[in-house]
Amino acid sequence: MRLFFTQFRRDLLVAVRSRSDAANPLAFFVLATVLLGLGAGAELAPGVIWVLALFANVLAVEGVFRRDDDDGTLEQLLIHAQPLFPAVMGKLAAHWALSGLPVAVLSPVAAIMLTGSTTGVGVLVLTLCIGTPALTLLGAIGSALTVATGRGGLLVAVLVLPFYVPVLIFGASASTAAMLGDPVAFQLLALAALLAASLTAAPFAVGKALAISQEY
Amino acid sequence: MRLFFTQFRRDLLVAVRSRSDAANPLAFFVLATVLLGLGAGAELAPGVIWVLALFANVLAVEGVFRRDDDDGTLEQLLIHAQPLFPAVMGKLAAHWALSGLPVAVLSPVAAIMLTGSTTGVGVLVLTLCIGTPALTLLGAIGSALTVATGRGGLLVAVLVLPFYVPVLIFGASASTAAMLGDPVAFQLLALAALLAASLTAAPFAVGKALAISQEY
Amino acid sequence: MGWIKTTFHKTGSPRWFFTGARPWVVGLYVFGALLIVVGSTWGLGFVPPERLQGNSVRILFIHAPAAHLAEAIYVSIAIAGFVFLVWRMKMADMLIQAAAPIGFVVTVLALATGIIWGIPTWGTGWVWDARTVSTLLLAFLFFGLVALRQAIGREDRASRAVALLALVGVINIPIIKYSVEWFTTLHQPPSIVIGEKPAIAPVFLIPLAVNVVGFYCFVAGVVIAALRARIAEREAGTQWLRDWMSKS
Amino acid sequence: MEDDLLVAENIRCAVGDRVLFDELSLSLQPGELVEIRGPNGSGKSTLLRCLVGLHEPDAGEIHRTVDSLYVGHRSGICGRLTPIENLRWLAGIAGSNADDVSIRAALGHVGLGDARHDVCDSLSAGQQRRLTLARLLVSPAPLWILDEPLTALDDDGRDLVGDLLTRHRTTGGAAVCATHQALPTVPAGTHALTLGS
Amino acid sequence: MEDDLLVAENIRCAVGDRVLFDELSLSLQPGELVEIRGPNGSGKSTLLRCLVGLHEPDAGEIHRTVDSLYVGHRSGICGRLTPIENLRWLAGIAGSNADDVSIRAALGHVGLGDARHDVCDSLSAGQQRRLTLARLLVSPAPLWILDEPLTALDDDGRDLVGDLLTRHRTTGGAAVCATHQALPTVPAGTHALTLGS
Ligand code: HEM
Ligand SMILES: Nc1ncnc2c1ncn2[C@@H]1O[C@H](COP(=O)(O)OP(=O)(O)OP(=O)(O)O)[C@@H](O)[C@H]1O
Ligand SMILES: Nc1ncnc2c1ncn2[C@@H]1O[C@H](COP(=O)(O)OP(=O)(O)OP(=O)(O)O)[C@@H](O)[C@H]1O
Ligand SMILES: [Mg+2]
Ligand SMILES: [Mg+2]
Repeated sequence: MRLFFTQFRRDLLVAVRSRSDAANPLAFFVLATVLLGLGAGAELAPGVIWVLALFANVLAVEGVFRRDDDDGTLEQLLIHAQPLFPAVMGKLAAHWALSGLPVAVLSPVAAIMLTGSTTGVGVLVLTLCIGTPALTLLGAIGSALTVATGRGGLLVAVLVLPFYVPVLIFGASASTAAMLGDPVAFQLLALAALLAASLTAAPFAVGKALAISQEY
Repeated sequence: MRLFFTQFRRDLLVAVRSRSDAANPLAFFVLATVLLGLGAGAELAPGVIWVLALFANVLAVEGVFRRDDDDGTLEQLLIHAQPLFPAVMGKLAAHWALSGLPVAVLSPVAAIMLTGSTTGVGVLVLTLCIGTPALTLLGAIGSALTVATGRGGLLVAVLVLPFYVPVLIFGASASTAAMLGDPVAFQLLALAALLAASLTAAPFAVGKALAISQEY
Repeated sequence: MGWIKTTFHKTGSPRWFFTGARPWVVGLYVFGALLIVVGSTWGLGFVPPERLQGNSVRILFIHAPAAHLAEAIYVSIAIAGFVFLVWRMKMADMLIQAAAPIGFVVTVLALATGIIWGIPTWGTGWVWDARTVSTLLLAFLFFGLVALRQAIGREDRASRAVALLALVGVINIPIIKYSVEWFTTLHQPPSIVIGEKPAIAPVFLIPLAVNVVGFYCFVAGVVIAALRARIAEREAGTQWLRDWMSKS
Repeated sequence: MEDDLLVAENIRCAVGDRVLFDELSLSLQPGELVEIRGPNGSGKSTLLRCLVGLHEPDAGEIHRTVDSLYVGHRSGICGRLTPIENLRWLAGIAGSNADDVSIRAALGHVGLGDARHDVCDSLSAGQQRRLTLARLLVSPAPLWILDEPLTALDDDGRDLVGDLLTRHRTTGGAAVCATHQALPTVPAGTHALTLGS
Repeated sequence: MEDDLLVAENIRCAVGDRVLFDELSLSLQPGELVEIRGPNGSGKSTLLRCLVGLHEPDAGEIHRTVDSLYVGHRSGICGRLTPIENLRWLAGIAGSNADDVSIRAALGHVGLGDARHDVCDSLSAGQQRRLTLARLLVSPAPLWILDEPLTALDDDGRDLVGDLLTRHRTTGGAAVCATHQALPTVPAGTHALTLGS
């Protein structure tokens, strides 16, 4: 737990220091909403909001280890953090708190702007709260795998797309169903199961990928 | 011209060396099409494709100067390239050739996937060919302004959003109009005017911003 | 012409401004607050409910002044950006720094009141039309100015980058304005046309005008106060500031 | 031996076809210092990264019995944070219980007392290197692995490194150090290992 | 004087409240070398960045009459490209007409003949620094501004820098050099300038 909190606190601090960075996933979400609203105009399905939240998440997560690798703090983390697992979790938790969480909180506004309706907004927020941490965890695997390439960027998005799809499907279909007044229990359960699975598997995959990234 | 081509060739080479990076804007475009198709399901307006092209472009352009700043090659460029203007243009041309152009070329496929129709696809490609270089130029201003922050990322997107919107509006409305069989000459003219304006103004703003970025 | 030069130089001097502007802050606060109280009490308490919109119309008295003011603030910032880039006048930079967050807040206020108003009248909080979109973009322009400065950190470098952005942003304003307006005419017109000036009855217009002037004065006071705070921060440790502190 | 802090047995690293070193064995006892020397590109950094566990040798084995601190070519400093915050984080993940007082003392010791609240991005090259030295003070570990610790340091900084090493070794620590410049003080128990010649 | 390659008059730089240097004047004639010394954080790099035009001094003026080459703390090397490609690009933007033969010769001269087709990311720290030296050979300029050119170099590399400087000066060039280590050869016409003491 000490490792978790040390890392969590540090990453929040770094984000706060670069204040606008912290607001960025959220800003992207707002921006994407605006652009889609402008470009597409007509009323859109609530699933689109899920897609936007997913973009905001993956675009933020792709760089989660990059700066640390560049300045060598990742090296230090790998050497010192024993076990690595809680430190990675701390890092990802801080990351989610600044990307997934605010997007989930603000999603009602986007929903109203794009779909022009407030029905099912509660379910939308709920699915985002369950789904985005899973996305962060899965995205972190891709991010860690591409650290060594010194790039990442959209490559991460491409790598982890297959992992995102299930999350997206259940999240989007729950939101759509809720808007139509259909039951959503099954999708929510599926999302929760996906979250549980990624919580158990992802940190280890990330740790392994990070260790590999330092070799040449 | 020598400066232009030296820089153009170098940047293409760097992109080819990092192969997946070069394919990335395109990959993002495809991926976003897939995700939107999955998440939103129903048939979407052609404006959505313009929005996706815009995202692919801005996400690529945000880092166009960052690596050069990190490794100090930007420093060298500022010292040696006299005048700076053609070198900046060479850089942006290489960048567009790998982000805007392939997306424009591939957009018919996305249009068919998302809208289920082929009407007006020619106009869509044409608007993208005129509009995406303008986006690259405008995005480069934001990118240059944020070089000094060592971050960029979504901050760039937020900074230049107001600049993108006019391009998006004319591009999307032309594509929509073409799909409905309406005349599009006015929008195309407006797009061309925006491109001309950004071609004249952007390189100087970029040069100025880059010079500022090296001070502290 | 001499006096123009003198005024320019004086306004350009943080010291002159800092010491000279204090009475203005108080005056603008008091005068602005007074007008806002009068206008709002009038508007909220004594204006009859509107025929179509009922009591929800009362939000107009905050919404319209805020929207007007936001635009005015951006124009002043852009001018300051130009002045800073050309003459390197520190005061212009400090003005941008002081006014940008205030502009952002005012724009958000206009947006928020618009959304709140839209829910009962339009049946939705948001429509995609020229006014709403250009207001939203204005908010982004303000946000960008604040975010960029924060992101750069180092003062001199940030100042010039932000001034450049403010200047490039102003070229953009007419482009936004036109394109966004064409955009609505290219699409079908919005289902409800926002009330335009002639359509407003005098009962609404007078308290509205009072409130607009009140907002302008009050926010001018806020901006000047913020500017003085910046000056105090930047000039901390200079002899004149210490003298002034000990005097007052 | 029993009290070996680190043992490397017959390790081998190659890049492509080129073998950097092979059959290299090394052991470190308290108080020892191994100086790794060799021309540019001979594999010094690679060896150190093997010793600290960041890189896996192509053959051979490495046994580490104690914690180690590593200062590499990359600084391991987050440029957005201040020196204090950087050290606090490091102490946290390394599980040392350095409090703010000892962190401040360490910063004073390496000459960053005045700069302790500046963000590290605004420190000069040498000041950043000095911060990497402060790491050696806040989370004590018996084994130091230093890659060109004298880089960017002024004369005073060079003496500082000498002092640190001497003190470390007299208190039972050991160090491996890759360097091109002669280290300031070379007491008994210093071995040199030359690569690629 | 007429043939000054660079004149700096009364320049001043400050970070926040701290003045790094003030009323600093400097002029360089062909054959001269100015060595800038001073403790870490005293403003050496800042001064060099002013001289080459990357940083604007807070006061004073700098007149540059000739082209200059700058080697800073950051390498100016793109890690994705090979040494040859990097030099080719530099020659292109600097407007020198170095062809591939002279680029190859320059690489051989700095000891990177074998590594000329590796991407620079896979070069060791010292090999990367050697590549920055090769820049000095491919795009000749009368004025060199070098920030700690000895960093990460082995003994052979240090001699190389000495040779390069001597040759440059005898052919009418001049250099400003910030360094913590003594430069290998110090012929006549070398001035030292010490900051922040
Ligand atoms: C988020 C939604 C809204 C935004 C962004 C917005 C924006 C604006 C702006 C920018 C102005 C100033 C126009 C100018 O300078 O001439 C304005 C004025 C005004 N708005 Fe809104 N508005 C919104 C919603 C509404 C709604 C829902 C109504 C009422 C149905 C409304 C009624 C008015 C009126 C009556 C004025 C004053 C007209 C004038 O002074 O010219 N607005 N609004
Ligand atoms: N990017 C920057 N932003 C803000 N301040 C900086 C920056 N770079 C350097 N400084 C400040 O300027 C001062 C001088 O830095 P400079 O890099 O010129 O020192 P230096 O003499 O080259 O030191 P070193 O020997 O460590 O390389 C430092 O104290 C540092 O605090
Ligand atoms: N990231 C990498 N990828 C591939 N090869 C590498 C990498 N880093 C180093 N090498 C190769 O390994 C060899 C040894 O590099 P190393 O960094 O260990 O040398 P070094 O002895 O530390 O040199 P220096 O004195 O220049 O620091 C080099 O020749 C280089 O080509
Ligand atoms: Mg090395
Ligand atoms: Mg320096």
